[in-house]
Amino acid sequence: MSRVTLLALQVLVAVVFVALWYALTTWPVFGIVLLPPFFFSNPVDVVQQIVKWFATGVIWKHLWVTLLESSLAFVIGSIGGVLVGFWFARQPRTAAVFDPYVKMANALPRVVLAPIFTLWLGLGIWSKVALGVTLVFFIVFFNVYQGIKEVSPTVLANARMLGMNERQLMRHVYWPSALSWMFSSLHTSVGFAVVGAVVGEYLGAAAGLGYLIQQAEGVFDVAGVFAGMFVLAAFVIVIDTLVTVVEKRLLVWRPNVGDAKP
Amino acid sequence: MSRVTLLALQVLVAVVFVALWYALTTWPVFGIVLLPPFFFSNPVDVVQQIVKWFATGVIWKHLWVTLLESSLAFVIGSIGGVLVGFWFARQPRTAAVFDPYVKMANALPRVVLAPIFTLWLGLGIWSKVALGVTLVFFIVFFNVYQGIKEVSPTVLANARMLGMNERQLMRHVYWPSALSWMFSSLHTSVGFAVVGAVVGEYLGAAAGLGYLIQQAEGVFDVAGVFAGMFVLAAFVIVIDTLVTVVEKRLLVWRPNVGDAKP
Amino acid sequence: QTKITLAVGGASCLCYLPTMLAKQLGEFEKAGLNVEVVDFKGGSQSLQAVMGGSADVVSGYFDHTVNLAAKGQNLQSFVVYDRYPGFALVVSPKHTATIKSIKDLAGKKVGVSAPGSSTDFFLKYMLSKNGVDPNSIGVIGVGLGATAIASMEQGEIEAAIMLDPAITVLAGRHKDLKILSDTRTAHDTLQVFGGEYPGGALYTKADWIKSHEKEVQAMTNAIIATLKWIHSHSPEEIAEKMPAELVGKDKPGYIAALKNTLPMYSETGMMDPKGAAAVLAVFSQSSPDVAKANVDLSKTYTNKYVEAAHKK
Amino acid sequence: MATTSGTAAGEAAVALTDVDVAFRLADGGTFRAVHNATLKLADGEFVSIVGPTGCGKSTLLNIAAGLLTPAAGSADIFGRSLNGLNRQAGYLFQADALFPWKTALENVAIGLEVAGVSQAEARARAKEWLGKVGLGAFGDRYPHMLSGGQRKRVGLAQVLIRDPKILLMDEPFGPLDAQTRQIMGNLLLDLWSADRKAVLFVTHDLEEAIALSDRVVIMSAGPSSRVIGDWRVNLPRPRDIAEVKLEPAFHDLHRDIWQMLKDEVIKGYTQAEGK
Amino acid sequence: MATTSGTAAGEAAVALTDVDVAFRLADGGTFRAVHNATLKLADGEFVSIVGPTGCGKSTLLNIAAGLLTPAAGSADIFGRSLNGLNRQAGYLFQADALFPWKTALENVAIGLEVAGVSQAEARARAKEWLGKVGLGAFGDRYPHMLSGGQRKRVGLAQVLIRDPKILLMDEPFGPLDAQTRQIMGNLLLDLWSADRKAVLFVTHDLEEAIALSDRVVIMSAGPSSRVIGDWRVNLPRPRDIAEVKLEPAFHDLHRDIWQMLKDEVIKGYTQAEGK
Ligand SMILES: Nc1ncnc2c1ncn2[C@@H]1O[C@H](COP(=O)(O)OP(=O)(O)OP(=O)(O)O)[C@@H](O)[C@H]1O
Ligand SMILES: Nc1ncnc2c1ncn2[C@@H]1O[C@H](COP(=O)(O)OP(=O)(O)OP(=O)(O)O)[C@@H](O)[C@H]1O
Ligand SMILES: [Mg+2]
Ligand SMILES: [Mg+2]
Repeated sequence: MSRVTLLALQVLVAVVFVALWYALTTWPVFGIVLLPPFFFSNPVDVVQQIVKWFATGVIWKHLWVTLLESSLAFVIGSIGGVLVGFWFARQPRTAAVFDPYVKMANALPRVVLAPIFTLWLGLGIWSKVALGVTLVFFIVFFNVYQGIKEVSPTVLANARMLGMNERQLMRHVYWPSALSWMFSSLHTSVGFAVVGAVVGEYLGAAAGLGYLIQQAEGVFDVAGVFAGMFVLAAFVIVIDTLVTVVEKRLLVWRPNVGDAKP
Repeated sequence: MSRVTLLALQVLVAVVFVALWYALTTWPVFGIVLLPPFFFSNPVDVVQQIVKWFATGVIWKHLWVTLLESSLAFVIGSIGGVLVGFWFARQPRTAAVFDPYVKMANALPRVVLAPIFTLWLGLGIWSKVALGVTLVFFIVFFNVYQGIKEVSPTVLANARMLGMNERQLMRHVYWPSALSWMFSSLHTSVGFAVVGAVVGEYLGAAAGLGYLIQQAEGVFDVAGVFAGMFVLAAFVIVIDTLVTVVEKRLLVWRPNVGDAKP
Repeated sequence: QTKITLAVGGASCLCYLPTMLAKQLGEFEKAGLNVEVVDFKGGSQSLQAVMGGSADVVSGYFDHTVNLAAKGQNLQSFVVYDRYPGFALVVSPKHTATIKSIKDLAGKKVGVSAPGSSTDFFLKYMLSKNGVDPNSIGVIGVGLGATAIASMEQGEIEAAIMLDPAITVLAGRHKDLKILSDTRTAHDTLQVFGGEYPGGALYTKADWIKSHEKEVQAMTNAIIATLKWIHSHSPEEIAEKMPAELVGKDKPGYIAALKNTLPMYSETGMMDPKGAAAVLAVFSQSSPDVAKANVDLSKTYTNKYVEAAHKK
Repeated sequence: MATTSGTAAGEAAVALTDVDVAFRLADGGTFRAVHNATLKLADGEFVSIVGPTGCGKSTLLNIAAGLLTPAAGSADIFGRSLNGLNRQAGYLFQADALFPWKTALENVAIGLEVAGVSQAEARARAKEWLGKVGLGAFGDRYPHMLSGGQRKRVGLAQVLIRDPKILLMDEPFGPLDAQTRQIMGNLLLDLWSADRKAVLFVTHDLEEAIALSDRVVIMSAGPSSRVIGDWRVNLPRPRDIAEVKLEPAFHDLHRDIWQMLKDEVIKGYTQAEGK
Repeated sequence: MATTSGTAAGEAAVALTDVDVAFRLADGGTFRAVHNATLKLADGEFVSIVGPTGCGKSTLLNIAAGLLTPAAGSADIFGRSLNGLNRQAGYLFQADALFPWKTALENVAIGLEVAGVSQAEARARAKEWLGKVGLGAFGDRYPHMLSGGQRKRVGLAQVLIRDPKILLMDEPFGPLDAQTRQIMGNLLLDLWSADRKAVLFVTHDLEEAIALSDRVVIMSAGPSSRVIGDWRVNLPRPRDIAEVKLEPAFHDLHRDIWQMLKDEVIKGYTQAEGK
């Protein structure tokens, strides 16, 4: 499939989606409007709202705040996840002891933690970053941990026989081997970093996309809510694309997917 | 490390943690109480609260509701993630077309979706299940998708030469090969299923642990909030243990981790 | 018995006490109703539940009906149980020295429960009434619970609009807490709005009311009976009746807050037309959409059922 | 599965004509592994491919299996142009290709199960086959619990149990000791003579190649490798591998081919180094 | 890295005494692969291990490498009891063990880099080594882009470049053609004679074993395999592999060992099948 066809198909999907959305919010089917505009707004209003935001420029400030928060959450959470993942994988005893606690921590509803983050970190960006970190961290952590345990035993034995010490094993064996797991988790975490930031803003903030969304929700402006979510989604695609570019560069050594050559 | 030592160490960690918590909420360090009890309660109150819940039996109803919701979210989300993951992995064109949309969907803040779920699914358990599903699904999906792409090309070529059709490839090659990825993601998703359910309850419900927490929070009863979170965490460990048991059974074929034999 | 789902946006707020108490006293059952109360995180979520049809009636702030009338949605309140809104503009304990009056808030950061909520509108109205440009201040959503208290104690915001029990909790922790305006009292409410200002009410879609007159009447009766009960009992007796999870562990604190709040509960359940007008004025102040919409206030409430209840 | 039942007697089981294979390298360049290689394998014929390491033997087998599409030239199976996988071939890969999550027995049985044989019957026959390759007692081992030579034999049983019309074997006896090699070689010959499969057999052991085959094909050193020698082995059938090596004709042939091969390897060696 | 500089002349480089190895099976049972095996490798000695497939050759090498701890018996390296990894040994594994994420050049260079050699120097020397194994032009290929024999040779260079005191080699020349085998064998002999490493060499090619070694050790068929034969090769050094095979002493030795081996394989075959 060429790039052009692909893009065309992607656009087609979007068009069908928007058309359906428009139709279902506008025309009643058997007497009822399937997607009541009070809850689903309609594409025209949403687009108008987005255009207005960009035309007046108000969106930039909010986007920037959210971008900053998500990026920080993403970076801190991923680094933390990678480090702790490596640490656990290399210290099976520590891992065994802390294992239940990590799983407990992963299950805490983050929303409830918001007041504590506010108390510790204030109302600025850091309490939102913290919320994002608590989401990103666990996803990356579990994947890295698993990725390291999946290293081929033969390759590992070879590395050890070549005289690698722990640090070198990390760098030359565990790290590259865990990379594909890590990137798989990064794709999920990009999304969760943004979710964390937005939810944080939604729970209390002075700026950011979550703030915009909440403001719209408070006055029952569904078009505003949806507009916020679309801007957000577009924004995630951009970050995710960056992750993919990095991934492609770092994983040149792998056989191509289509490459059936045994 | 024997089971007994391990358990002892785990208990030790818990004891140290609780002791620290108690100390920091009770005695001031340089004139300030580092963890003000208004925000952090203290272990004694929390334990009392938990004991009371179990003694009076009020907790069971809430636990049952949350268990039901999380289990449903977990099962539906995982099955969905696995199915769509497989579908995408086997239909690279479809995958390419829908890829950006999946990533967009993953980035939507679920909290904002709560009213829509209420609209569609009512106030009962299903709107909470839906929230959990939207979290679990993506984690499982991304991991399964990746897991299938990681199948050894030689093994795949062999399977195809043995005459396997798509369905058989699924069953005999992709599925077993993706299992370890899947289980890694299931450990994360167990937590997220519960988070989804609890957040759903927290945003609006008549029962469940999230409801309990929300009630406690509303009256500034931090002990209640923490007690709720601990019950929740204990509960996740139980589900997670079940996942681990299943995992061990399904992955007997792998070399043991300690098994350095090349 | 007819089953009614009643949506509340944060049952622990004292502003909703009559609803919860009615349930506790069994007034709904007495009136022949089987009411299930579903608790939501906030007023707008509970409203959405009613709009979507998953709940029947909202127990929430009347101002939402005005706001939605501007959007062409027909919501109507049928019994008002709060005659004052119960908002207080509280100064952060860290900033008592610098913030002496509302005028000092110019250019500062002020917390509201959520941007776009009633507290937000109330703040903007107060500010412009006192000659401060609402756009000059930073509005921060801090919620109504522990987050609000944490941000106030941290001093990152100079002031916040708060509601009970949070106000009393904060006052308990800081004896010298400064409150710039307190609409839990008749005095400040009259001063700010020039009349009673409807806070909590039962409202729902106008067509639902038309098709469920019997149930609406029953609910009205229940609430009015509850209001009478409230004004004939002491705060201690009321607290005794409330469910433990809403009282929390700090019962004296709860009773103290209740004492502060008692005057706020309506005695009649009647809507004061001046109050409705005040609501519209507040909204028009900061929302151009509402100002433009030519809201017909008489459609947003009805006293028909309250009057019928009193005739009995 | 497209079965061509009406194959004319003279039609080649595998016919690779002037095939070219170019691999894309990581730096964007390409590497032409095989150039203008032509190889015909008649139905029922046993052909060995011998050549210096890295010359393209596995590549040719991959083409015949349909796993690799040549950049130029044609690949025909029983007279039909190969399009996608070669469904009539069984392929024993050079690398380890067992399913790590299946026991030895399951690995062998899977080929039959896939074809619709009931699980019970497939297992019974797999058990028999494991016995034939000397692993009767190892049925419930997972691959990582087997030695290199044992894994290879499981792979052998996995391919042979399906009884394919065309056999592609890439160094099937590599990690086996000389004695086991002979036993396996005889097993293969028995099987082949029973219903005359077409066999394409890659080996580094020239003696083995001669002892087993109807023809021995020599490839030139890579890159741009092609078939440069084609020797017919006119030794009587049926053969016993150990005995056939004692015949004088065997030795003459061995000497001739060896000479050619040796030159080729030396050439390849200097080429690869020099480039 | 613990270097034992003061090794007494007569001390064995590797001494396995009465080692037992039992593997735990998936069903909970155990499999005793090696039983009471004793093997001594003097410093500077070249010993080949030959035996039927699955007898336990790789297992013995794993013990010598410190990757496997025997259930009973002792493993000593230069007179010291082996505890953990054998840091003085280089090990060429039977299975593919290259780092898939490193190019051939990086794979070879890593052994030096790990030891602290600067990257530039490590690469330069790795380049040289790739040339020696005939892969000068393949430095920037990732392992999956190499043929089986090429991968093996990269592995060979990876181990040899580190110049370890003890070399453990598990079928290092398996997937190579006869000619390349000789070249690699001579390369190994040159290297060995330069500073007399201790070499433990597993092969299935008895000729190769004799041509290279000071001693050839035969293992019995598994399970409970042990060393049953130990033959000294009294051929003159230095040797050229092709030429040494022409000596009459070579042939006598070959015949003797072969006879023993053949019996052993047949035994192993029937044992495994019967059990
Ligand atoms: N994916 C690939 N990318 C680039 N080059 C490749 C790839 N696969 C194989 N080659 C090259 O093609 C040539 C032929 O490879 P092939 O595997 O067919 O060799 P072979 O004859 O089977 O060798 P061996 O006897 O060592 O197995 C080799 O030089 C190899 O380096
Ligand atoms: N992890 C394991 N679990 C159980 N049995 C094992 C395991 N590893 C090896 N074995 C068994 O131990 C025996 C010796 O294995 P080993 O790999 O040492 O054989 P080998 O002599 O190297 O054979 P080959 O020549 O085929 O490589 C074999 O029968 C094998 O099945
Ligand atoms: Mg090959
Ligand atoms: Mg071996």
